[in-house]
Amino acid sequence: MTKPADQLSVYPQTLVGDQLLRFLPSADALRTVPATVYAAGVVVAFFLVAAVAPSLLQTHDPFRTDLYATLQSPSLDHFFGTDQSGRDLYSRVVQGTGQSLAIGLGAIGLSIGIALLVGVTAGLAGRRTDAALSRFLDVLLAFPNLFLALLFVAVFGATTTTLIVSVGLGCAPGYARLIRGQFLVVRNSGYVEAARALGHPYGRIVRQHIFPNAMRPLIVMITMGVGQTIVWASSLAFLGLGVAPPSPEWGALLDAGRNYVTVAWWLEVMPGFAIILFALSVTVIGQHLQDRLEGRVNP
Amino acid sequence: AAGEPRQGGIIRYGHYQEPPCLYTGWVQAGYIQRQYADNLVARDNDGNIVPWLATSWTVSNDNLTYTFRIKPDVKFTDGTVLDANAILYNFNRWLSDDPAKANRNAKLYVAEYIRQISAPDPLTLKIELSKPYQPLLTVLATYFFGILSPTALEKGQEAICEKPIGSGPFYVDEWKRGQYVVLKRNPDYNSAPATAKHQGPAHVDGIVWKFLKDNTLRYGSLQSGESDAIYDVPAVYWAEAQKNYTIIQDITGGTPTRLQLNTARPPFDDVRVRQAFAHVSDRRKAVEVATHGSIPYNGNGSLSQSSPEHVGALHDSYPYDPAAANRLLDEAGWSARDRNGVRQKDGKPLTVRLLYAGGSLLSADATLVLQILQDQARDVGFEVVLKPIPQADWFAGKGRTVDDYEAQPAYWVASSAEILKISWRPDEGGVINANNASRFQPPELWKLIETADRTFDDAERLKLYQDAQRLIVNNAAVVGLFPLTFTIAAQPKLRDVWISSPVSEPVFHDAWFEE
Amino acid sequence: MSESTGLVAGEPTRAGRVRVVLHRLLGAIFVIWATASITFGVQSLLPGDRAELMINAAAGTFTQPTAAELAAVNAKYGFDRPFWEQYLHYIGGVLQGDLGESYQSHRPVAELIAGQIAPTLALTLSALALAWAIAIAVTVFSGGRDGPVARAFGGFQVIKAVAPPYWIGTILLVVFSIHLRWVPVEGGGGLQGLILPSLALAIPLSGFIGQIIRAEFGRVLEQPFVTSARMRGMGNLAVRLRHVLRHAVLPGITLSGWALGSLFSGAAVIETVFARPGIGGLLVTGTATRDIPLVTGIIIASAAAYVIANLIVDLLYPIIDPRLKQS
Amino acid sequence: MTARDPLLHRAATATATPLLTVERLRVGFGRDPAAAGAVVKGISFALEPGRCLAIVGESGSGKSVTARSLVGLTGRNATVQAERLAFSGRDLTRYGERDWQRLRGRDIGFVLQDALVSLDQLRPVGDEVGEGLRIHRVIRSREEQETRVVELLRLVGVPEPEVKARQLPHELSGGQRQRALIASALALDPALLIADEPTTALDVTVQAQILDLLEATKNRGKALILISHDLSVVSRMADEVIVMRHGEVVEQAPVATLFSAPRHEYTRRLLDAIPAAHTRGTRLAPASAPRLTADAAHWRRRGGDTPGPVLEGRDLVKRFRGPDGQWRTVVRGVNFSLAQGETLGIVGESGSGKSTTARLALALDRPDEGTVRLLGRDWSALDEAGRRPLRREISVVYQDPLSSFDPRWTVERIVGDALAGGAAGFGRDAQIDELLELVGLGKAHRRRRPLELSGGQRQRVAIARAMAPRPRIIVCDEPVSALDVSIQAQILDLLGDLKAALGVSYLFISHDLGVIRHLSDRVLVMRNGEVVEEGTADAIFDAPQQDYTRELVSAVLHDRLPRIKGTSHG
Ligand SMILES: Nc1ncnc2c1ncn2[C@@H]1O[C@H](COP(=O)(O)OP(=O)(O)OP(=O)(O)O)[C@@H](O)[C@H]1O
Ligand SMILES: Nc1ncnc2c1ncn2[C@@H]1O[C@H](COP(=O)(O)OP(=O)(O)OP(=O)(O)O)[C@@H](O)[C@H]1O
Ligand SMILES: [Mg+2]
Ligand SMILES: [Mg+2]
Repeated sequence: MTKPADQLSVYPQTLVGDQLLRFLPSADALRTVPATVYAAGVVVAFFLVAAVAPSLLQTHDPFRTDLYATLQSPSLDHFFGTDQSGRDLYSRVVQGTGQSLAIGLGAIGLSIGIALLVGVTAGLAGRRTDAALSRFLDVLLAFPNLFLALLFVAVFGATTTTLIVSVGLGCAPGYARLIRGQFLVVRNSGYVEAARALGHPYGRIVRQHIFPNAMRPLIVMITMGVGQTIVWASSLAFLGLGVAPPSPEWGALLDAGRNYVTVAWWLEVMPGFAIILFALSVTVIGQHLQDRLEGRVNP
Repeated sequence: AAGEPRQGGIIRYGHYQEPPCLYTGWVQAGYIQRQYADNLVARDNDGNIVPWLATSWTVSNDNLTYTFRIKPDVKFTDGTVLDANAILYNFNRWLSDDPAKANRNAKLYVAEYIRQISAPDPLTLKIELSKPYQPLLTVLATYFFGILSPTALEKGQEAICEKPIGSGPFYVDEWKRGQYVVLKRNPDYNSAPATAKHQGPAHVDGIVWKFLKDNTLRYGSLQSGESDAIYDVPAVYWAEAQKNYTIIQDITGGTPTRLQLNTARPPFDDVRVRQAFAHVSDRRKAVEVATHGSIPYNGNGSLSQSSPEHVGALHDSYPYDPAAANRLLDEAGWSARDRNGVRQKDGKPLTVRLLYAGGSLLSADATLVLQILQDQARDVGFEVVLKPIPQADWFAGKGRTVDDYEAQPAYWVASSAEILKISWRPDEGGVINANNASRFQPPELWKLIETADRTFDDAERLKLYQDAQRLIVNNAAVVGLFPLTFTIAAQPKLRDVWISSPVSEPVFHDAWFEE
Repeated sequence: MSESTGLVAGEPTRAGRVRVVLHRLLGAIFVIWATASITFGVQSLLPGDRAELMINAAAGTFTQPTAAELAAVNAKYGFDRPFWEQYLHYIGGVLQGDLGESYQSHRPVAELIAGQIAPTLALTLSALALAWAIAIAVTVFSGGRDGPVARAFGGFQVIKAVAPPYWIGTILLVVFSIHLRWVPVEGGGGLQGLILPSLALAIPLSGFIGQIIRAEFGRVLEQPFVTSARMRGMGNLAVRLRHVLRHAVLPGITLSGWALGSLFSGAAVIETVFARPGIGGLLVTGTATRDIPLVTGIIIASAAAYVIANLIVDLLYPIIDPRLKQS
Repeated sequence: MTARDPLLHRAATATATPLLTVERLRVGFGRDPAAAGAVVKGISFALEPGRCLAIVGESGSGKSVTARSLVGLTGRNATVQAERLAFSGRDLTRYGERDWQRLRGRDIGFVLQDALVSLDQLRPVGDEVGEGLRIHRVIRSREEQETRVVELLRLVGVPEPEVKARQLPHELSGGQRQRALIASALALDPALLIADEPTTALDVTVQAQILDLLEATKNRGKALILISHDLSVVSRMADEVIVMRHGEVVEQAPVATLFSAPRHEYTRRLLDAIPAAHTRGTRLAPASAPRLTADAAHWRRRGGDTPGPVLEGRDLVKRFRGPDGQWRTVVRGVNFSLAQGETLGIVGESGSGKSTTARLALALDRPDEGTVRLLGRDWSALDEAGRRPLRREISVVYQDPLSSFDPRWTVERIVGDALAGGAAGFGRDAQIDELLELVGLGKAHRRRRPLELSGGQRQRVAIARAMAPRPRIIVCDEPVSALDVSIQAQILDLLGDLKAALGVSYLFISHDLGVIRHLSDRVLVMRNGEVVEEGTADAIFDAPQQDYTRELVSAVLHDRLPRIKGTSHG
């Protein structure tokens, strides 16, 4: 549906033309990386460390309660303050990173995986397969996510895996639909026709043209989806379906702090801040990679 | 300053949960039921049974026959006459085998004792028992023995769910599902219990019984003046609410929220390990921190402190004492520790799976107490795993077989020691008593309880009940946390709302608005 | 080649159109049937004794009912019959427009749903509309721009998108109802009461839709036809609204059909926060008590809503992109 | 104005109040301020009402950028500097966005070079044409707009304007779109019209009509800036010509002087490169231009000769449904056949169905009736999978190359993607280099994306791509319309070389009859979806049988730079 622009949008070149270099930026290319992207990289790195080796970053035992130091506001000793039972919130946020990222990334990975499989097949296959798959998607989509989550938790209990699967399954059909829609649009574009006129096998056209172009809005969805699924998981916690306490999974922290908004803002703000910071960083990086892939980077 | 009660006004009351049906055994429906229905007898806060629909009664010498005189000229709000036959109709319905009619709670308490019920004349009701049961009258005072109009009951479950009809101070006028129930004043009300502050119709014109599940919203609605009274002040607002509003709190009888330790399985089959577990945590402080002081500590896990039979000294049976816990565990052979400090015996870790119903059955404050306990237990080498179970599964019986857990927190509302029978009845003839999650059933315990239930000498009965409590607590079959409380915060201008025994139902019959 | 975008023009004859409509209808029926069947099946086959659950849930107890009690309930609701028989009985009822009776509240499910669906629809639809309004406003203002303000807006979109609705709801409630008293705390069914809940739902969704539109927006802005429109003297805002937006909204529209479904879920949360009546709360309690007819009925209703929503989306497609008419 | 002497002319501009004055205009792109002036390096000119200034010059020399700078739409990241930029007494250097908006459309009309993608794809053409009217509030109602739009479309010679106004851009032929764009620029009768390559997609008759229209506008006292590669158009319209190269003005002169006595060497080269009847079979480009080394292994012909036609269309019919629900037959019973090594030119009115026929020939669309045979196979009846192996034998240069490129791809990837596999002994990179060099693009362009190329450069990439698989047939739809004559010469030579060396056949669509005559063996004349005449090139041009053909041909003969030929070949 989009027509490429004309010379109006000719920008000074970056040195990222080469296939490989686009993924492994050269020193020159790195110089063109904006400071925000570096900052985002640092944030993501921090969270990755927190996920893999939380103890490296913790200042306290995240599960250690202190009944005489509850609900303390942020200080040098407790960066993020303490919670209702005197646990160090900062250490808890760090501790919860692994589980939260597992939920966020796992659910997104799962749903994108399914969505790709179904969406791509539906978007490419013949009318009949498309119709069948579309119906299948419709059926999945017609279930409110919540119901899927309720069911899964009912059957398998509230574990990280359950959350990943239920949230992932819940989101998959939406992504699939989007992919399919994009496929239909891109499939009709002039360059796909041109590639067809060159006699390329369909698979190759899909790989080279349809897929990358159709995936464009998806990058946004994926990067944002990571944050959103964590939040979804917290909504489940809100409904009493979250992972078991005392897990400091971010969503559970958010939910636990909710009743205290008026008296202990940090309980709500700090985990929220973690989610936002992570989602924002991932988005910044994702956007930058995308721009880079499309040669839209300005030095 | 309490002046003469004023007439008029509508009470906007913000309650918590909405029942699926206004007439079920569930306590959430019971709170409403207290407004529209009357019971045969009432129980005052000291545990005495006083008249209600029954103006007087006699008990035969063998304690097997109860004869009630029914108040004359009482009518249900649909005009049906409330007489002994109507009450008999209710009894028959409760005890019937038809699941659509039966009252499960009623059956649980009294079915085994009832031999026959009859109405020799319209104002006399006779209950004959097969064996003596002292708590009978107390039980009859609970909400699920509220009397409904037979005419309305005849219409079937659907109608009675939506618009139950009793003889109470209010009648159900409208139920907007998901929002509120409108209760209107019964102008002909003449059957208030002896516990009431006044006889005759209610002072106010009605109640809007709203369902405000979210804490912030519910308290906010009181703050903004959109509610005249609300249920349960969120713990965080406890201090503030006490300053600004009238707080009415009642500690509910029955059992407190307590941990039932599974005595049928290692490690808690060893009394020393159970006792160690009881010593392991500063429960008193934990309760205080989690509830911001809005709920007292109830260390005696067998009975709520509001039950007259309760033994207060048992609260301090197991003070916070990690050293004692360590010693007991060492004695019990759990002396080895793994890398994480978890004790071990024969290669098995000292793991306690704490199983509980997630969602609404256990409050957030309670789960916080559990987390504190979990953390403190870690120090002496217990690995406590919290395992919430979805409510539906809980009701469906999932996860409650003996091998599924080491401990289960739960509570049961009742008025007093009659609850002991429900909690500690041993398994009989293959029927498992699921309420006895401790699986603690020494014959002497049951004997104490059964004898007490049959003993009509107050002093003797009290002693038996207390012995039973000591036996339970000394064996650390349960570890007490805190009792269930029923709290109402009301605008200062709303006067004379009170909470009735036995299971803390709010009463708006006497309430009125100050100028 | 832009002479034609390669859409092979079929020949939409009258018979063809009838067939398309029929196809649609059959598809819709299939979706509703399948969702209903799955819901019914899964709930029926879930582990745990339904009779025990019913008895306990109704009385608020969790004891082991006696065999007699169980048998009575099983007989009454037909749980003792084979699954297929139960299923056929249920589906047969649905075909006759009978959704059955709720196990817990003993009222016809259709009636229960009818009583609760209006507030939920009002909430979700207003949230969707609001989300679009916010998304469009932010995108039109900041899309394709490079400055720090625009960047901040982009970040703002992400923040919005990952803010939990119940959290926003609580904040809105505390600020606007409890402190400022602008709107009543308990909205009830009125229009005033709709503002905060739908905002709480709309804000995250607007961030999501906004980001998706934005991705396309920047690209479209660079196209020659946009320059062409400017050459005619068109103002910046008009260019963005009239030309660019239309090219960018399609993925957002696709998303909206889906969003409606997730809004349904979000509604359950928001309904609790704001004490609103609605089908979400009904679903949560229904699932908690495994009220099979009620839950299945709700799923049927939401499937129907979804089917309609997607029909609307499908109708919107060619209006927004007329080139799609031919395919 | 009769002043033809440049000096005199300059004096005149000094006295008569010019409508537009440009002094030392410098334009550059990028954040780096030092880049300012890198693309347009300080050019100056002035223009009085009622005069036409033409800008000609090499592709990529900064013509379009200059023009866009005059209305404040140079593009993102552009730095524009000028010592003076004034329009009817107003100082444009001080203009803010609001002022520009009032100016654009009403005082200065603009026809963008990218005619084929300059209309919003999602809106009916009529809305686009009438948009200026609405923006500047000269019409009051929807009905008024509709009538004005239909009037405007009729004015620029769009057939069935009522229907076309309601169609989407992609449903219009290239020329029709271009005319719609012109109509939209003329809608408010601006005092200055800037037209960037306004006639590339128009056949001579329609082109003449448009030029008449522009001339009439000019005679009403409006000024005109015309950018064109078509020197015949320039010679007819312009009063004064600027020749640009590398962002600089290399020559500026009144039109007659320029064509009769070109002073700059580049101008002379331009004039030499114009193809015509007598150039057939000769080379147009100077000997220094890159040539096909046809004896290289990878250019050797594959497969044997094919007796009989390689591509053949029989009774082709294609219908489309209009917005009024009526079916219109745009190709009606077209027959053609193409032998090996033959070039079949297709000429005809804009909108006569040439591109549609080409699409049918390529089996990109299915004919409603009739068949297409390729190398003896029933091409149009095969399914896509069956066609795939044959696709390499036939390739295409689209009329609108921009849409046919994946916007993410670089030039080298686009060309490399089309290369035939297994080019023995000759690396892929080398092949790409060779192809690009053959079409006059340097290594510098390899890493560029389509959006970063000028119109002419894109067209050449499309040609390189069409050659890459070494097909036996190339369908060319206006392949050289965006090329200045010198580059065009090189391309035409290349096509000739391919044909001679490898026996490639061409289906060649062009409005430029000079190009057609230079290249074609036989010519089809189309009108209204039908082939009205067919014959050898010489027969068609020298002895046209049909009135329509005669009209076409005569339009060329009368118009085609009589003075120029005299000077450059005399
Ligand atoms: N938006 C832009 N950003 C950067 N460079 C640009 C931009 N627009 C044009 N250019 C550069 O300016 C030069 C002149 O471009 P312009 O479009 O004016 O060429 P032209 O003379 O019109 O060529 P053609 O005849 O091919 O249309 C080109 O080489 C191009 O690289
Ligand atoms: N997809 C379509 N839908 C409706 N009409 C169409 C479609 N494609 C082409 N047409 C119509 O068919 C006619 C022929 O179009 P075509 O593009 O073949 O003309 P052309 O000879 O290539 O003209 P030009 O020289 O201007 O490019 C035009 O009137 C056009 O409006
Ligand atoms: Mg140009
Ligand atoms: Mg064409």
